[in-house]
Amino acid sequence: MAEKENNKKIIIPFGPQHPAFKESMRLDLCVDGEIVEYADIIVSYNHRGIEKAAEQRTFLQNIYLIERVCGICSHSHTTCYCAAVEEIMGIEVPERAQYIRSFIGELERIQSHLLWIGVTGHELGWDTLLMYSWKDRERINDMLERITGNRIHYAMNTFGGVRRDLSPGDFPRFKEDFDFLEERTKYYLHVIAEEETFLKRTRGIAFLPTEMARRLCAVGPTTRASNVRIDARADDPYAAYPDLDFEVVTHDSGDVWARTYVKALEILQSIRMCRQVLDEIPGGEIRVKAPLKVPEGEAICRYEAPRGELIHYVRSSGGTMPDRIKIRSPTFGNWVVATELLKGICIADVPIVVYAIDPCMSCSARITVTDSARGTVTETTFDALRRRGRQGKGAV
Amino acid sequence: MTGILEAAAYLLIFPGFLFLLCFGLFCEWVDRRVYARLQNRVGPPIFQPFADLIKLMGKEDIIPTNVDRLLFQYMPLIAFASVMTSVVFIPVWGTSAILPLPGDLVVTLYLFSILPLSFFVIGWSSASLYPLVGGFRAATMLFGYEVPFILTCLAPGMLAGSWSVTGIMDYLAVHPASMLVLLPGFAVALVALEAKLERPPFDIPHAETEIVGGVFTEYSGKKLAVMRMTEDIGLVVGASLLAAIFLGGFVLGDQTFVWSGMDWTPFFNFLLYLAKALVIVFLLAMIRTLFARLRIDQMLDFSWKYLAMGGLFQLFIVMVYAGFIGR
Amino acid sequence: MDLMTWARTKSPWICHFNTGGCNACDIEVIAALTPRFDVERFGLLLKASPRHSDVLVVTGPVTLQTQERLRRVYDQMADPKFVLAVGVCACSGGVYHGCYNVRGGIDTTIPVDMYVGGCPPRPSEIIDGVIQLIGKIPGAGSVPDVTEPKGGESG
Amino acid sequence: MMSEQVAGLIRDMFPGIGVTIPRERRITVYSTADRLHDVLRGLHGAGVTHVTTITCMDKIERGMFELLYHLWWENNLITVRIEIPRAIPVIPTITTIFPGALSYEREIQGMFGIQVENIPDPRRILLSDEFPLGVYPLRKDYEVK
Repeated sequence: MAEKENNKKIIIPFGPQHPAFKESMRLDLCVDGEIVEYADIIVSYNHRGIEKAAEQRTFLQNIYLIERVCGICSHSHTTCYCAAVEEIMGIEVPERAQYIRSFIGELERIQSHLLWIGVTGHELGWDTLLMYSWKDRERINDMLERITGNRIHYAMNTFGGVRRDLSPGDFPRFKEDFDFLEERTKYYLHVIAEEETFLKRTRGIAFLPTEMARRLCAVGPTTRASNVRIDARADDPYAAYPDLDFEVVTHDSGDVWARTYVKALEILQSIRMCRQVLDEIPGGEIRVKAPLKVPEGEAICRYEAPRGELIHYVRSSGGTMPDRIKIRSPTFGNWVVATELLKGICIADVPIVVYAIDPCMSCSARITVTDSARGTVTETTFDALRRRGRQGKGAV
Repeated sequence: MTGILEAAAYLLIFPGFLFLLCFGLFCEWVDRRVYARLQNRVGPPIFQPFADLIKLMGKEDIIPTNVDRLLFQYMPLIAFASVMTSVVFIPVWGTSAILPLPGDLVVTLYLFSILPLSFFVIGWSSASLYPLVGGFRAATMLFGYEVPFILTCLAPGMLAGSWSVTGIMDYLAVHPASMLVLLPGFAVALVALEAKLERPPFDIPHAETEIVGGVFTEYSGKKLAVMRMTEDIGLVVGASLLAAIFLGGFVLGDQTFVWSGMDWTPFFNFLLYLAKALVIVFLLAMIRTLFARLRIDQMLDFSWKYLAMGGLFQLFIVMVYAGFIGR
Repeated sequence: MDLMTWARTKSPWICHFNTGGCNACDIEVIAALTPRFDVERFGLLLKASPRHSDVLVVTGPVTLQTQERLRRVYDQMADPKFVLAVGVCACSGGVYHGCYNVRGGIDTTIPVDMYVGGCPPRPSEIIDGVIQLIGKIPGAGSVPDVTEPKGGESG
Repeated sequence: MMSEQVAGLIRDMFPGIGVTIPRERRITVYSTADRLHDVLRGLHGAGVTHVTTITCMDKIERGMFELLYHLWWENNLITVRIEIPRAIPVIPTITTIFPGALSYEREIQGMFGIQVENIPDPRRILLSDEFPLGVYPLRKDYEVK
């Protein structure tokens, strides 16, 4: 791309304090009038150095730390981490614990998708959708609070199984909640498909062709909305997923609307799985004794977090402290995609396009992705403002 | 002497400053409450807008350094004044306003379009990035809703054969049936008013999630209080204007309520006016709840395709009605 | 309690800034706006720009990168301004204490008026934090009485 | 496809390369830094598109950096392992084959100080501007103050 004269464009910074992104991230948009030329996503605000901290704590303490990598998918991180460590230890997790892990994982997916649908409405200036979906989300929070004692950060997982059991007394009440949620999700599906202004703002925006989704290694609902069938629960089943039957939801239109639609359908699949867990959960104890010292070895575990494929690589050199823990979160993979999608759209769509990949900065916390065809950019927002954009109205 | 006192009372007390201030705050409360109730929320208490106003008055008034000082500070007052003066021509009790002029409908429309212009000037003068983009958007939106709004507001004038709001109300009072003819225009005017006051789904210049505070990002303290007040009174004046020229028929003739020697009709007409205005505020709050924010190009597209056509269609009906069926 | 203090206690506008936390507290701050908790009953509004708000709600430990931005956001706010640190990370760095990129709690950078502990604190605890904060407004005297929502915790 | 079939496929693609199957759906390929490029190009030719991530470990006692390239293909997670000496930490970029791997390479460059040849965007990824240059936090010899 020819070297652009920077002063012809305005560079608009979004964030780090910005109502569109609930978390601190900065997005530098080089804008030509209302059209975005290229985007530079800077996420280092959220980097806390968790991997280095994990090397100074014992395996057991790390469960507490790794759960706090991200608020919305905390159970995913601990399940993935515990599965990897259990693989190194070579211990067999009891069947009932596997079912409870999958159950909490699916509940977390439902609340994460409902949260996402709500904030999408908020990004589009439609707070009614936010209020409706978050009101229904409270039902899930109540259910999680009843099982695990907390609305977020459930601390359910430990090496060898789970720490709290599902009491059969609650099952009728849970079933009732699931019926209510299924009916509400169907209502949202109807709203998403019918509401005129929602369609106008999401149809055909940030189209991600299948080929590009594969080439840029997109993950999760973002890539499934572009007809790429990658789902760790189906291809690389873990916990209780081999015994639960569900379909991997894909859609072919690949735009922001399709991602919303895929997420809503995934909620229905999750409800279906939760019902199966409630019907078929086997008896038996929920935890097996695990040694404090982890034998020498390494393991890598894939997990389908609400936002996509999550990888935990754990390596132990035979002590109580890990040698290396590598966390690759789903949003980490989608940042390259977000930058590609941001080209050529107008400012009004930027929040919805970035939010469509459901970024979780605290998960990714790690990367700055920029348009690979361009050199470095010094952020000169104020000077660039002086020699203002295309209208050529002269300096302010 | 008494004339001046009476005029001062009209201007400052009753349909003027004080009344508009209170009715504006009340309308903002109705708007926020309806918006909250439609979202299963409880919504703010009745004194909330008043508390917000007083609190903002007490806050520190920051003027950023490289700001166009004159415009930045006094534009809110200009907008406030322009919105306030247009109430003089709108009848509040009965069918006659305080100062009925032959062409005051046009004057009101002109005064009422200074408000959106002030958004642009504020955005322009507060030399930071987000207000500037907000200002551009306010200006581009101007071309969207201004024409349909004026088209639909002039239709009653053509029907009544007079450009004064009082004249229109007199005509509608005599022929209440002709209000049905004006129904499509009323719908289009409602949507155009929603756009003129920059309320969702047309709040593109204030788009919170895209350009932070939008046009008012740099404002704080008194200036912000005055601008919020201007928006509230704009809502009241807009609602009363539409109530007068589209729903003018709901008015009681004089002397209908004489009770113990006193003529109570103006009082009941005033209550009717309040009811009409609140119905319109309710409808505007409904629009605000039900739709997502449109992009600037979609908004222009929508307003030229549907609103402008609606306005022309309304004019056509009025001509047919006035021409054939006769006044 | 004169009119100005009454107005300040009745309409505390909040502005939210996440300085690198795990977004659990951010979710609970927004959950406080939604129908079940609905802070608009107490006059709280979530404002976009720090200029318009009185209470800066900060979540997450202060990371190296956000320290400067946090100070800048704080300076932009108009007086009288307050700071509410939500979550253990905001109060003291929490679980990330000792990470190489984390400076610690919010009070390492800006003066904090009210701390709300918990990881994450429930929306009702955040609302209680704001109510206690209102009590600290000079002249506000005792904590304003918050009427319980009718019919207890409606579902 | 079963892990054995995929392993067999890789063995005859690159004769004499070490391929083991630690567990079902996991395949480890032992390669060297200079052969890395054509191993990945071969795999790309065979249809691999998804790079999951690149893990790097500091083997300070042996003075080596160990790099693991995790690829996902046909329900199998293929890990290509290479080792480079700690003294000259230089690796070729793979963004020419897998554009999606740009962010992982930049992370390694920032965290371990490994120089990635002709990487499209050399800027430091997630360390903040205030973090001192030339200091690589994930190395074993970096102790947290």
